[in-house]
Amino acid sequence: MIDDLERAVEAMLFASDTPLDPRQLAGRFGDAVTPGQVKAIVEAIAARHAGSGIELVERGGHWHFQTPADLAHLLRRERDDPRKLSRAAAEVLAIIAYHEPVSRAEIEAIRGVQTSKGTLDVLMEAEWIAPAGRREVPGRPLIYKTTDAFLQHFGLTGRKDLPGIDDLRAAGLLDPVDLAFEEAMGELDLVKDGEEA
Amino acid sequence: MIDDLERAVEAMLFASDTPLDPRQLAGRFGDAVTPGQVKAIVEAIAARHAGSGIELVERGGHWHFQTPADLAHLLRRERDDPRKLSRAAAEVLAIIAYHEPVSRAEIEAIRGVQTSKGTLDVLMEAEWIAPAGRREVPGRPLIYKTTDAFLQHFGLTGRKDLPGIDDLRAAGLLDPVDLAFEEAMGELDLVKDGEEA
Amino acid sequence: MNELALDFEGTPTAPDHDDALRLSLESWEGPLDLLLTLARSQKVDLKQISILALVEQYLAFIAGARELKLEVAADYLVMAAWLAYLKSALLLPKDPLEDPSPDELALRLQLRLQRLAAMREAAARLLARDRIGRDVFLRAKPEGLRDVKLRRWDASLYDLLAAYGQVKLRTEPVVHMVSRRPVVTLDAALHHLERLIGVQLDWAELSAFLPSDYAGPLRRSAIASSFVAALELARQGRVELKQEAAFEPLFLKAAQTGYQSA
Repeated sequence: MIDDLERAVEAMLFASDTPLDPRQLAGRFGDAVTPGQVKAIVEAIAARHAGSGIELVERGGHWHFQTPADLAHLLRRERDDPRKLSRAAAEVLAIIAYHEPVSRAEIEAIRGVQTSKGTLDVLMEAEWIAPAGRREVPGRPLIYKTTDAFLQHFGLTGRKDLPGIDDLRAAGLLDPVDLAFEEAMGELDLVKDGEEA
Repeated sequence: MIDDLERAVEAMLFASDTPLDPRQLAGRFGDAVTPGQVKAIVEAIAARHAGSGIELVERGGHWHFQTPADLAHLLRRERDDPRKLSRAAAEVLAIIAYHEPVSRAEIEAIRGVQTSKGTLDVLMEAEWIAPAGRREVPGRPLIYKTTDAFLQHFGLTGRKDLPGIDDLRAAGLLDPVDLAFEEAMGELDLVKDGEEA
Repeated sequence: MNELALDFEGTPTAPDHDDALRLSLESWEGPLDLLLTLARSQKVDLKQISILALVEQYLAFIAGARELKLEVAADYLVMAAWLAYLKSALLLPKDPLEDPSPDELALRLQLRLQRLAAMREAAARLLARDRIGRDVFLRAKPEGLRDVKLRRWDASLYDLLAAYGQVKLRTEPVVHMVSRRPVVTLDAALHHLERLIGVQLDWAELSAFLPSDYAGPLRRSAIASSFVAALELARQGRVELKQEAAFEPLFLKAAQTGYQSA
């Protein structure tokens, strides 16, 4: 049977929003108990909870309840949240893959537009790119390269697996969108002329 | 020695900022344990803490740790000021709890006065009551019920725990006046018949 | 009961002290609330209450309030009128044909008071329970159970290559390739139109002047060139142009006066 004083100290430590020391705890009882007596009680409570899912721990003379560190993995549950890479991020990733190692300024020069810091962060979070030191030019900018995880994700054995510019052109990936549009319209015109004839 | 599963369940209940039910707890272990197994473990934990300064209690099927009520005088501080309810709000809350689900018109029939808009708002803001659909009668009035937060706040395991609800029901005091009236008249008739015989 | 002390400032006190029933009309939540308080002052179970005595108490209270020139809300007066009717009905000899009977009305009133009293007591018992934050306390700062979303980025090799293609394209030096197309020159159109205008006497559509063997892009070019040629001839005063409205066909004929084609 747990005595009343021990119950009271336990409840105080539980409900407190800050860690408490024996002096503060004793103060709640007026002059009925000394900090020394309270300290012994606190230690008894800690011993009673040892090995359970609740721990009473001392930090700089103050005591507080917490959950054991070895159970932390149960208290945070992880869930997959797949997201589609943005067009801008895909461009930056491609530039790094084709030109690595490159600095942010070089990426911007190739893309022709500014690249937000967030885009590189996303690619680093995905672990597809990593910093690869600094370029020895004024300002010593950070340079980036792709990672092994990048090769794995995109099913490449090495960087030389990436199709060359000529391959891209042959695959139609270098056709400007508006040129393709014009061609489609030209075909329409031919059909109309045919009808008129 | 407390086993690993019990430690883990105890830590989850202790760390959680909301009461948990066995299904939620079991969910955190994947398919390793059933809610039924978890329920037995939770009850074992509650038994282990009984009589200490920390109690594990059930409220509407959900469990949480709290301090025992008899230690309130040691833990209450001046800033602790639970929502002070007006007499009207307390009455409306009781009527909803004992009659749920009820419409505003039914509440007003019992109280004999109109319910000001603010009264229901206060109870909804405290999250003690919530709309529970509409009554399928002309006008389709909104009906209200109490919530799990209501059970937690007032320390009720479930609705059957409402003070005196069995006596009130047995006495017919939860029946509408019309029904009670017909029953009373029926009894009177029986007495009269008896007298005539 | 006839010495009702009316206190308009103070708070309502427990209704049990029937010799000192201090109240202000504002402190009651309607006539039923007042009736219940008065009923409680009879100090009997609501089941045994004397409705007749209760009615008299209520009417005395309202009369007292009016003597003091208090404004009495309409619903209290409606209840007073109804109770006055109930009182006289209860006092008169029973009329078996009257429906509903005064006894039934009294019973209904009694049932309503019982129900309100039951809920009022239930509310008091509810509020007296061990409440969180007043009697029992939770952990002030629980660690909390967290659901952590692991973001996983998704892209295909195609996305990557297509993106690179677009970058290359956007930044390549722009070279305009103008392909050579079959055209009818302005000179040719002018010559052709000059020749025909001499033959045509009346208004004729511009398209009538086009050579019939032009087809496809060449025909479009011929329309454009002939139009410019027509404008040129009009400027020289050699043809007249007319159009009924915008986008209508353009008509032309040789100018009436002046220059004759050689």
